[in-house]
Amino acid sequence: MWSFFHKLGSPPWLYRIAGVLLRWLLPVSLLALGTGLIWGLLFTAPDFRQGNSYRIIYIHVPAAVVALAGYYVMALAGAVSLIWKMKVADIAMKATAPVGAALTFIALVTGSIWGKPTWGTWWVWDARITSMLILLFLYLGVIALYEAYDNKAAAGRACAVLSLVGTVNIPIIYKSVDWWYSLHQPASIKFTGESTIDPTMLYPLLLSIIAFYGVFTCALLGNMRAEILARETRTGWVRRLAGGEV
Amino acid sequence: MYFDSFKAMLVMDGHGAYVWAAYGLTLLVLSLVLAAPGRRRRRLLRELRGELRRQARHGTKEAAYASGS
Amino acid sequence: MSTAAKPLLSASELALERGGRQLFSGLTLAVAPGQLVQVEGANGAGKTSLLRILAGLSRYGFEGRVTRSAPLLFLGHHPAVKGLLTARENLRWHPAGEGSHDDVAIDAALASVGLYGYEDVPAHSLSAGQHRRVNLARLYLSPSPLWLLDEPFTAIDRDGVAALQALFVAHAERGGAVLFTSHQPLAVSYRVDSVLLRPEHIA
Amino acid sequence: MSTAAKPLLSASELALERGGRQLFSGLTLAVAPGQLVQVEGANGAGKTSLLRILAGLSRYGFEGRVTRSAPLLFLGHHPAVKGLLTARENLRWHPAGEGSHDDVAIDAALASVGLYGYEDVPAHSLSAGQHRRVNLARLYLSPSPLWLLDEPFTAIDRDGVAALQALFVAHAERGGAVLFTSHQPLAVSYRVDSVLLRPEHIA
Amino acid sequence: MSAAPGALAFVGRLLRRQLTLALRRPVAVLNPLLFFAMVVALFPLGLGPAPDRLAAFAPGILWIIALLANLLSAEMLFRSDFEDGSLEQLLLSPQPLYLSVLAYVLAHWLLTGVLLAAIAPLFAVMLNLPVAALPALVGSLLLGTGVLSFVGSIGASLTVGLRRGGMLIALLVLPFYMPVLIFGAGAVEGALAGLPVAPYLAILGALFSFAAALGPFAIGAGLRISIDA
Amino acid sequence: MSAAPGALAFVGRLLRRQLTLALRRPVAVLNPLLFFAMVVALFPLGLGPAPDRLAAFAPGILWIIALLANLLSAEMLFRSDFEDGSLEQLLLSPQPLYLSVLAYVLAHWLLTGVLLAAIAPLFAVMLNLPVAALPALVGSLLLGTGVLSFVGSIGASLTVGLRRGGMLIALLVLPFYMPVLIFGAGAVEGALAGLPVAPYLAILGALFSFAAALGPFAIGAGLRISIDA
Ligand code: HEM
Ligand SMILES: Nc1ncnc2c1ncn2[C@@H]1O[C@H](COP(=O)(O)OP(=O)(O)OP(=O)(O)O)[C@@H](O)[C@H]1O
Ligand SMILES: Nc1ncnc2c1ncn2[C@@H]1O[C@H](COP(=O)(O)OP(=O)(O)OP(=O)(O)O)[C@@H](O)[C@H]1O
Ligand SMILES: [Mg+2]
Ligand SMILES: [Mg+2]
Repeated sequence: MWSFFHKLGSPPWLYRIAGVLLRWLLPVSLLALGTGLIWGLLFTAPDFRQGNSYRIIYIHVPAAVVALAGYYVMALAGAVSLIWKMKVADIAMKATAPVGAALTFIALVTGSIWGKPTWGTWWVWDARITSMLILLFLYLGVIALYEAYDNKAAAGRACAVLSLVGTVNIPIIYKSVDWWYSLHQPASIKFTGESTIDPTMLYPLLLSIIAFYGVFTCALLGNMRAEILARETRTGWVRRLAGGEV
Repeated sequence: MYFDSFKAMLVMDGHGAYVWAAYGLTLLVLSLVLAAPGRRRRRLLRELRGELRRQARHGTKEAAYASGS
Repeated sequence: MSTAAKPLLSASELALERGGRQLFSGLTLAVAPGQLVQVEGANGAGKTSLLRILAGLSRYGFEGRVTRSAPLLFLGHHPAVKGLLTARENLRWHPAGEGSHDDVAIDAALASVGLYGYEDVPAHSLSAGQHRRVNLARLYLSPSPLWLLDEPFTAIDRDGVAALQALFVAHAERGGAVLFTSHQPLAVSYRVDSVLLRPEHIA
Repeated sequence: MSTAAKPLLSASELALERGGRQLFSGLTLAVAPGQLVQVEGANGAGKTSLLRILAGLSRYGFEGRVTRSAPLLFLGHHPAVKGLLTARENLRWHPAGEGSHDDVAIDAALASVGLYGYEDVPAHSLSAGQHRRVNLARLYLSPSPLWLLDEPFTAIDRDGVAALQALFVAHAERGGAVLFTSHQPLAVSYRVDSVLLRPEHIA
Repeated sequence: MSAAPGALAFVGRLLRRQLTLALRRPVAVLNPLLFFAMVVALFPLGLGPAPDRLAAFAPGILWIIALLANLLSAEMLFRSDFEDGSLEQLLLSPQPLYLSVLAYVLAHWLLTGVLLAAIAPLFAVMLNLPVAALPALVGSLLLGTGVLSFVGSIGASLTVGLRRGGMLIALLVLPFYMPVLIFGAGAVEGALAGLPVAPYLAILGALFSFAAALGPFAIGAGLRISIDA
Repeated sequence: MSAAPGALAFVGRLLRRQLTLALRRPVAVLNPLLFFAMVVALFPLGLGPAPDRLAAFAPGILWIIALLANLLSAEMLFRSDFEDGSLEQLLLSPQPLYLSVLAYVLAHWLLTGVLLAAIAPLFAVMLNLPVAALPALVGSLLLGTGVLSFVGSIGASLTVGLRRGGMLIALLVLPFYMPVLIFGAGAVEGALAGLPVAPYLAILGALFSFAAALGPFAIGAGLRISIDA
């Protein structure tokens, strides 16, 4: 057990093991993604109220779900790196932010595209949509803060502080946005509620949620590998790697 | 296959533009996200290799520094 | 001499790399009461970086261990003097929060650095040298035995430099210690140890 | 000697009062090609104020007349070096807009001030002395015959100071002139005229 | 050396210092107020002057201005101290950093939040806000700007060491400003609608205590990181 | 020495310098945009999310944000150059000051106004502004922010030498910003109401030419005064 933690602190080991993991996970995720999307896109019946536009659900919901989960991964990594000063956690936090931001962006854009045929408008200030926008800002904040620091060790710690403060605040933000919504506007759009999903729609949806988790993990691992290299340029093993690899 | 024809699949009762745009954009962003780390990694290694080569030639720390390491 | 009393500050096996260049490595030093230590080296040799590590301002990115066993006074490149405050207020409300905050003591310290009559002048209308002298007045107020000074003679005129050097000696003689950087040699009849940072010596 | 050639700069009957104190009055000077003039005086004597008047940066609040008959290069207390730009970019895009903006010339100038290999380093990660050296590199690029330099040796190491002083002499010998302030005497075998600003002499 | 009485005296001195620095240029203190006044003057120009419309939007507008004024002044909180070396000295001080940081935040709150809360009724009346809603406005501004000052200071401490971080702080802290805005504007709107205001103020008060208890640790950590960057 | 070709090359170099300084930190360029985005997000939170209400206020809101973003960045325009001595060097330069100043203003306009105009349609749609009003929005922002950049630079040049002049600039320039705001927001509201937009744009264009012709003189004079203060 202890030696596992010790190994986690060793960049070359992490670099190698992430590479091995990637080699397996990437094809599997891509396969799942392809199956889920084609299934949903071409082999399911249209929703009786929304028609064919509902097919966006197979990208919209997975992206939203994984984007939200991603923030917790990032904040957890930040907390670990700040409290136990673990290098891996720092690297993982740095690697999560762009992936999470991209998924949030996808959720926003697909939701927005979906809104046009369904509600007749690209954007509404609904509680959940607004909190998704805030999530995007939180991700962008971490990325921008990291990029703004020259000293990457300091950058990692600064981002860790930020995401730790973020974890404390996230529940407050979501609660308040929810409250704001119910204060100002009676529920005009409900995602959850009555729309109990038909199993024929549910299976491809579940598959593509799993696929999105897989893609998220792959991008995370890839980013971590690149980040390890960037931080360890001066060390012997990276130099040997550069010399050896063609 | 739900759709009868290729055309029907593209049009999707008038919602095709929305659906295909959403899927296209998603796939684009996902492929960028997946490709970015590999590109960055290869660039880093290439730069490092160049530096190592220069260093081997000049054999001085100064040269390594001047090369923008 | 440096091993006689318990050192106020010691550092062992310090190594630092910046911007891809090894500035120093295997650097071990100890500063004991009564010592004057001058850190020397060309521009960019790493003097400031070393002082910030010793003071505890840089806490990451270097190797080695630093042990501080006495309160210290650090004066860096930036004088920490607020232009909007007068000379006296600058010392009275100084953010370092050590030393005396009594106006009589402050005025005496200002007089000692040649700012008699300038106590109530806002620092932004002082000349470059006077501005730095406000900062140096802290040397007369602080109770810290160990001083870490980064180029304390910058912008100070000849008489001022002589007075400062005399102050260093007096401080060392009463059991304090001074570690400072400077490009000019001290003109005092007291032993000055020297730490030389040289690129060749590292490579 | 100073009256032989047409002066590059002359000032007559300058008088300045700041913060209720008369810094100088009746000050008359002329700087001719081939001259090195050192302005001396204690901290707060008015050296910087004088240089800013001579350069034309202070245009009000003093008495007397200044005649500038040649383009001049002024380096003040602040180095006008942008931390975000590299050493080379700082010179290439310098807001003074005179001198050469050719990269080969710039790199040569940087090498002359000991910054070979630092051309592409952002100035904020240079040491204090290296930062000032970027500014001093302009002396190798500027075509202006008259240099007004406010404490050019600040933060520069011993070798650097020697090189600068040699540059001053070379500039004077090829018909330029340098008016500079410094608290340390020049160590050159060339005649250095001196303007002494002394409080007693004014009161 | 870090004995409690000495530490409290030190906090007092730091507070004096910060307030003096601000007051030495009256312009600096008046700034947030001017900003407030100008924007209040701009809104009718941009939105059209219909009085009932203005009244409906007054709570939101006043709160958004308070928030922007707070954000802009938070950005400056540690900057000059960082640039002239005062911040290094503060971090090297033998005094407890938690308390020193508290002095900075307190000064900031007094000079922006409290001042804005004091002056807000005037502008509220100019925007046709009914007098009945004024107590809720002042109360929510007082508590809410306190939270904003703590959150803004965290952002400032993380960005002060960055050359040209610019308004990066805006991106970092605005998500955290949002709950305050929602509850603050909500309190005033509630008062307008005749609802009880106490629950809103209680939430703001809870946020404030929370921020005051934990904020200084984050600010201290941020400053230590910034000084080392 | 101040021959035309040399002077133009110099202006080009100054422009490169300003743009590089801004681009070196991508964050710095994104700042006005982020600011825009954040404030656009704040408004519904403060004012309530009803789409029709938001649409009615969108022109005013967008214009006020553009104005604030402009104001805040104008404040910084000469500050760092003043503090590190670059401004002295610019004023001692043998090059014509009119042109150098133009390079500064142009860089500022490109990095705030033009960028904002380019991104504004996105935010406009988020505030439910009808697509038909977008050309008027972009056109009026492009011209109007040009005027704002000139006016803001005049304010910046006059206040840069003041220690802690802070937001004094806001007080100085906001009165001049108002006509721009009125015509700018007017153009968009006109487009919303189906009125012709050209007269508004013509007025903004006239203001712009006027500002471009005379502004640099005022800015140059302001800088000379500031450097001597
Ligand atoms: C920009 C606009 C939108 C954003 C930011 C957005 C965001 C979200 C988020 C955050 C979730 C939650 C995922 C979870 O439960 O963890 C979600 C789920 C969902 N969204 Fe959207 N959405 C948007 C527009 C739309 C539109 C226009 C529709 C369809 C009319 C829609 C339909 C759904 C559905 C059906 C779900 C899953 C049901 C559920 O479990 O809540 N969304 N969306
Ligand atoms: N803005 C100002 N307002 C009022 N007095 C000023 C101002 N600037 C400078 N002074 C005063 O003018 C005097 C001369 O200042 P100056 O900077 O010219 O001195 P200096 O000879 O360059 O000194 P140093 O060697 O310290 O650089 C000082 O006593 C200073 O207090
Ligand atoms: N933030 C930084 N990032 C990268 N390199 C840096 C940074 N700060 C300093 N350096 C480099 O570290 C080296 C040492 O800098 P330092 O300031 O310690 O020198 P110094 O001996 O104090 O020089 P000086 O006599 O000029 O003050 C310099 O070569 C500089 O380029
Ligand atoms: Mg140094
Ligand atoms: Mg001077």
